[in-house]
Amino acid sequence: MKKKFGITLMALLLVAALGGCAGGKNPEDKSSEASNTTAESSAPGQQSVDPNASKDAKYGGKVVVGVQQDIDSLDPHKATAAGTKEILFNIFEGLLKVNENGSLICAVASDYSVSEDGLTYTFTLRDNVKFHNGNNVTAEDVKYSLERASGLLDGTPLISSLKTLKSVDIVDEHTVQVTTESANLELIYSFTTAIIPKGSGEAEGSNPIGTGPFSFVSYKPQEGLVVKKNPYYWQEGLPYLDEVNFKIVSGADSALLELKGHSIDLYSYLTDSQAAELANDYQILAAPSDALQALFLNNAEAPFTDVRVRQAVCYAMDRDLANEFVTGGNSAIISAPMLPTLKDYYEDLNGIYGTGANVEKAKQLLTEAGYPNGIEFSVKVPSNYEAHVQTAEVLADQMKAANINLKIELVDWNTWLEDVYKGRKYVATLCAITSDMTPSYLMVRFQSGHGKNFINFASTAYDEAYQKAEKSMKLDEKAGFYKQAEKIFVEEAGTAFIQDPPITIALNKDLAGYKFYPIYVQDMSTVYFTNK
Amino acid sequence: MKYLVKKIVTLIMTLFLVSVLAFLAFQIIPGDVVTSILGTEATPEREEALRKELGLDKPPVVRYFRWAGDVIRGDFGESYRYSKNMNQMMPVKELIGDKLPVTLLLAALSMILIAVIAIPLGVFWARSKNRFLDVVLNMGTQTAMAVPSFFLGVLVTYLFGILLKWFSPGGYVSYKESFWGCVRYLVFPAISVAIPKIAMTARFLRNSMLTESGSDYVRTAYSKGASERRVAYFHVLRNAMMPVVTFLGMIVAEIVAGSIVVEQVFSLPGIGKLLISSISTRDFPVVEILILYITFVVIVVYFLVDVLYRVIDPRISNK
Amino acid sequence: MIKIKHLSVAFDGPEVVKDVSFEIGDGEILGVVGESGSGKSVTALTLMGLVAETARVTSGKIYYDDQLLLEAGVPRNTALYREYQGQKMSMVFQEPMTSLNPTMKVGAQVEEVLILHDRQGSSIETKKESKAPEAKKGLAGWHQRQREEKERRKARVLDALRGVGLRDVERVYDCYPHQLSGGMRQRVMIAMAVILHPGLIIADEPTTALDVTVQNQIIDLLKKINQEQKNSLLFITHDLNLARRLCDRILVMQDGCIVEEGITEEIFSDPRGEYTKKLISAVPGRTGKKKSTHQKLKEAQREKGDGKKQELKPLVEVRDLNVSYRENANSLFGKTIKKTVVQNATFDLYEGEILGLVGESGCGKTTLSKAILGLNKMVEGSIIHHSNSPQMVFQDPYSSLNPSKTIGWLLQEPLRAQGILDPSKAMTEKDRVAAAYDMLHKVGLKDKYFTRRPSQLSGGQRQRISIGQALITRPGLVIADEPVSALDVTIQAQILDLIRSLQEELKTAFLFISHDINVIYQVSDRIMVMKDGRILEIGDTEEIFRNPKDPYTKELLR
Amino acid sequence: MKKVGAWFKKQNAYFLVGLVMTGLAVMLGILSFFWTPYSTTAMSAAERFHGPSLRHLFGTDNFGRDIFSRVMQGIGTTVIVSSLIVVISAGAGILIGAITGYFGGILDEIIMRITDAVNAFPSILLALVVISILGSGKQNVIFSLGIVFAPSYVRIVRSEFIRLRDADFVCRARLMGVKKLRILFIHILPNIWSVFWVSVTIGFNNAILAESGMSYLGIGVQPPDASLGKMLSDAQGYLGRAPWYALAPGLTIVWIVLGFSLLSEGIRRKEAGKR
Repeated sequence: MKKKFGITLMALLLVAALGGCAGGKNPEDKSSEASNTTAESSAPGQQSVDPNASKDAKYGGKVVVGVQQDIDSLDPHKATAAGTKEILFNIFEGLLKVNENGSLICAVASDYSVSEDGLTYTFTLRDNVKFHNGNNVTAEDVKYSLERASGLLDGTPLISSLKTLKSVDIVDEHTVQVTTESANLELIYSFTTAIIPKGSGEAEGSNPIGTGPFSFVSYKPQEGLVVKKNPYYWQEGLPYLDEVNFKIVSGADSALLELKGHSIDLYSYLTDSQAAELANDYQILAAPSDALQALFLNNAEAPFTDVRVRQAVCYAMDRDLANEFVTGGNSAIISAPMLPTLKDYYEDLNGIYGTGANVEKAKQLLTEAGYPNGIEFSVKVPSNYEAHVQTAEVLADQMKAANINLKIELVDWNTWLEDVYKGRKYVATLCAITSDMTPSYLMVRFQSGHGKNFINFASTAYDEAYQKAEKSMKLDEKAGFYKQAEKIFVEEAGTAFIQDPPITIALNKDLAGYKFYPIYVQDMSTVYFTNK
Repeated sequence: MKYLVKKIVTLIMTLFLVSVLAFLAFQIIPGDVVTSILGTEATPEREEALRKELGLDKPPVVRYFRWAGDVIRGDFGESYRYSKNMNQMMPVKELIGDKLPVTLLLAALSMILIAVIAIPLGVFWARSKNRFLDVVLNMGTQTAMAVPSFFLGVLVTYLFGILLKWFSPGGYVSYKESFWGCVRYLVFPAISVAIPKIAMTARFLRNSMLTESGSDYVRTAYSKGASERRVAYFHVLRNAMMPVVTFLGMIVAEIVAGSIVVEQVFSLPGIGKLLISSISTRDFPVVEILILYITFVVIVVYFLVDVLYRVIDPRISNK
Repeated sequence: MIKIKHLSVAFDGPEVVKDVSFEIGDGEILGVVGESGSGKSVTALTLMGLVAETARVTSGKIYYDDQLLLEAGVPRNTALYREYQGQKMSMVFQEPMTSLNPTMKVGAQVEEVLILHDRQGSSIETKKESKAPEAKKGLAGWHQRQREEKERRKARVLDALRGVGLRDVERVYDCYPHQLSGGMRQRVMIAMAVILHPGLIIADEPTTALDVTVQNQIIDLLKKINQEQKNSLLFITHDLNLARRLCDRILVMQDGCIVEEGITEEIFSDPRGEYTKKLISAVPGRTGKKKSTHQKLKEAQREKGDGKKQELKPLVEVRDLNVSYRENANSLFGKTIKKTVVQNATFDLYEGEILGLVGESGCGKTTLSKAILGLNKMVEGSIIHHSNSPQMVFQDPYSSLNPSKTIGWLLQEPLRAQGILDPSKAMTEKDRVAAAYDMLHKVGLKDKYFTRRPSQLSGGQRQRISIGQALITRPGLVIADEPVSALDVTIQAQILDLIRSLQEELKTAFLFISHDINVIYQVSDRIMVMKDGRILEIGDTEEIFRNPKDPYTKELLR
Repeated sequence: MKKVGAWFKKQNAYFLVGLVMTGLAVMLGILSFFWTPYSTTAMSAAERFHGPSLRHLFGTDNFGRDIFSRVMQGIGTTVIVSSLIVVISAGAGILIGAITGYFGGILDEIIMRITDAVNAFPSILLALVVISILGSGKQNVIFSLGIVFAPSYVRIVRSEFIRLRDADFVCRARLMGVKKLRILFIHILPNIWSVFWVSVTIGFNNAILAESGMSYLGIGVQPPDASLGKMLSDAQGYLGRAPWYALAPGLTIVWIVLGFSLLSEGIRRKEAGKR
């Protein structure tokens, strides 16, 4: 585990967050439901193939993957939409790469080390990694990519977490050294930033070229993006498929029709009832998602300025019912802003308000807060998310019992972004926020006055706990502070979290090898047609 | 000449009006392309950078006239939202040029279906003296006109796609890959577009023929010893088609402007679908050009119908 | 040649043709005279086999040269009829404007008769040709034969067009109907009817829609064809004078029955039936001496008894009036052309007179009248009005009353409008209703019509309401534009009587417009003759009739 | 068979059938304001996706709600919303069409250009504009769709007024000194009803369909309230599992529109018979 790194604090963090490049099996790894194997950490040049796969795996074939959102950019450094990153994951790789366990593995780099002060990162490049155009990846390319993404090239950082980079230096042909302004344990994740050929960001009309398992073939707005097998891929034996077509479908309803017509081989984000409808024709797989659904309450708007009213809402809410109706009971009920999959940091706080409805308690709190006749408020729901609309409908019906009347107001997504998320002009909204693998991602925003604190949550206790967690250099301690912050947040009833809905996918019965990731990507490199 | 000049001036005025309205609409509706692209990841710095990149930091009036100037020079600009490749956004011309054939093909197929079915049906109906059949056709066409278009689309998909498996829903084949494969798929959306229009056209033609049948010249034709069939096809139909041509022209304009609902249901990458998604992503350059295109098509098709009418109806052309 | 025996025809309701029997001899011209609804057209259409499908022949038989064409109770033999239609009998209709297919060239329409009936003839010729050594076989040969046949047919059509007195027949051949005048179209219709020299020609009011001068030409043409081709002619008309000029024998029909039958001159000299007498007397003739406007004025003064001398007061003074409108010469690229319709009109209209304005269609009479009412924008010259709120009565009784209102409402509306314009003249609801009933009686209608709608009234009744509506506010001037032209002769006479008597009573001045000089004579105190936008003559009625100065007036009076 | 045809003609069965169909639907819609067999919002996990039965005539939906009750409520909402859309657009159409048609001139030219522009303007964009100015809700959908549909009425009314403005009876009314507004709306207007009625029928049909289309954008009827269009679009996802969920509102729309079309055809035939 600690073979390569002498730095304890680094390792402590990495236990949860990083897999070392040459480490052994990670005891903390959770297995994803789709693949019952844990990836072997890959030594340079070593194969990393599902052992079960070799038996019936077949090379070749074309697969159509239904995706919901159109590509926002083909530039891996500029793309921001989750829906784009999910596809570009197959084309681009960074020095490091996330695996299905959420651990970091080496990709373009074969090894790396961090200086004791945490300010210098040294990456050793893997031999013979080739771009899709057949050129070898050189230190120059790595330097160019990192400088471009961090803004060292032209002053505008494209990836904001990299803006602390001070310099990228080529030590020798195979070694690149990166220095930063300040030490940050979570910075290592940013080295998943795509490595692209030197100068490709400027060249006129250049196609996206990366080092990923698939290479870019074509993209048509509204239709989709096609990729083909990268013959030079450094992980031998991967990928299996010859061609993957990421096809954009216009909506959940047409996706269902297309699935029924077998125009799509793989589709994620099924609703529970859609999954039930497809159960005969497809393999249905599910795993926890990276999204937390909540009834967000605007702490700066009456009646939610009063903590008792917020608590009343939490008590009155029947999360079990929402889970049952909307996700068929497959969600994880949550109360705090932390993904349950981040086990080290997650604290089960469902006991505070209970998962069912506590009508009496809710009524009592409302009366105390001066609302003996109950409250009525408008809930803005983005209309393109059917699951949220349905959840809102369930809650509206169920919370009436506690004299809490939700008036659902559907808004289009951009209006939601503008008015609710940015403008904070709302009383309550039902939506979800997504997380990445860092615990701070969700927690940072609830500090008083934070730019992303769209619920206007304000608690000095929370702020203190969070800041301690952020500064802490010890995992246990860090986790402790995070948990403390979570508890404060839940007790203050900053917002009424509901559930972590599962990702449910439909997979062609002839396909296997699909891996779920704790982040939002579709890794097609391990998917193969079975011999059946 | 004056007629033509007047029409062109009218067209330009309308296009200008429409473009201003669309621009104003974009000023009013919440959210812009920057919010749309950055989503919940937005930070003020990034927003500003993106805004600058897209030229959205200029005052609205400047932006409008800069845009209008470009359009007049034939430069339709680039989409805010869709990339062509890693470093370049998709030019609106290319984007629409890519989607337009789908819509046009769908329109052509629908029009063929309408013409091939509605005209014989209308003639048959007008000539039929069977009252029961009249009731059946009347009720049938009324029903066809009463079905909501997206319900019809779903029904067609369900019936032909899922139950009969004559086509695979969503399995649209690009016209670039295989023209006939594309046509084969487009037949079914075309059916959905055509059914209510067939009903309308058949009813219209039938009524027009019945009206014409009462004309004096029909009596004259009979007095020459012409058979009923000859009178129907040779004399009545031609005159009855005159108003139907106008009606068909309106349908052409409607379909060529994009069948939003049908394109959505059948996942056709046509301009109707492009318009919807561009509105929801606030992709102003694309929406503007699409709206201008629709206006242009509607006005020009009406104009052509007018001209066609003058060509085929000797009474107007020589007056 | 034609025998019709006990023919009765009914539509949904009662029989419209009742037990009609008559014969037409070879080469005979038989006139059928009657008013609209008398069954004369239905009889002719039944004979032609063209009557609407809803009609049932309830009794009788029709023979053509001893061939039974039609028998009651037996469905019409359409195949047999098709043989006869166009070839052995043909028909000329009333409306030359609409009786030709508007989208087909004239030549093709005449040629269609040949195509439909030329089977025997052409097939024989074709056989001859195919025997000829130079005849080509196969498709090319077929094409050539087709071409030759077409050439031959065209030659025949051109001959026929020439035969009906059309000039420049090559051009006419390629014309669409709307490019021809009414008279030319009627000639084309006749050419179509006679091209195959049928034994019987039926002409259903062939001249009614035409101007007087053209009417005369068409009558002459029909006469000429009858003499040349020796075919029988069944001439249907409402106009006794026309029948008299053309026919050998006359049938008078009323309500589906033949009420009188005989040699033309006998019928006129010695009409037996009451109805025939009435018809003859209703024909506007030039009998009775007319008083001039001046005489009328003197009479009026005498009646009043005051010795004060009164001058003729002009109600409307028109001086050097030009009226024009813009026209798009060529629809697609055309410039607008200013077209002057009325030129240099100068005349006075006096109080209490009826000034008759006579002229053929398109001479500018309606334009002139609208200019006087101020309904026309492009006017030069001066019109001085001394009358208040002049009213108008139109030709078409169907479009001049608002179909969505009741008669009572329509009669009250002018009073209501007057009340709104001039509060001093406002009336109570009760007074208005009373006035409306009063006017209803004045125009000779019963109380029950008060609540009816125009669609429930006959043409004559509607015209009465129009007149009542025009007069109810007692205007100084009423312009009546062809108010009786769309009506039957007997109704015409009644309406003219009504106008005269109301005029006597109310002393309203009338500008009475008509194309029919006889109608004008009956009603007017003075007459004004117009042609091509110019006023040719103006003078007292008797004066004009006795002593027409202009040759055109003479032609009208022929 | 022939008898049926004859009966249709004689009795004007189009009118009767249309009346019965429309009447039944409207009655159910009105009834829903006072009573529905089940609550339209109460959910029940145990009763999800039950097929049509005596207990639930049209079955239940994904929340176990009684579809028949929701269809009843949906008829009420949809009929009211569509009727108001028609009233607004037809009203605007009459007003603008009458004035431009009768007077013509430069005003006519300007208004026709605006009409063209609105015609070509995507209704969704227009609706978004209206919503962002006025906020979402039923009344704003009615308002924005009212604007969207007005141009078609303007065209129809305008061309009818152009046809009638020179009619003899209008000319005579002018001579009588009848005021312009009175000529427009008392003299001419009643004569365009037969043409207008047909377009109202089509407009009503389109309004129902458009209202349902708008709900896809989250504009208009908000859940848990039911409107036929919203139900239909919600049900699309369950087409295979619970086809009755989509069929019930879909066929109800067909039923209402058909009934209304037949009714108007019957009225037209009656009118034609009178003349």
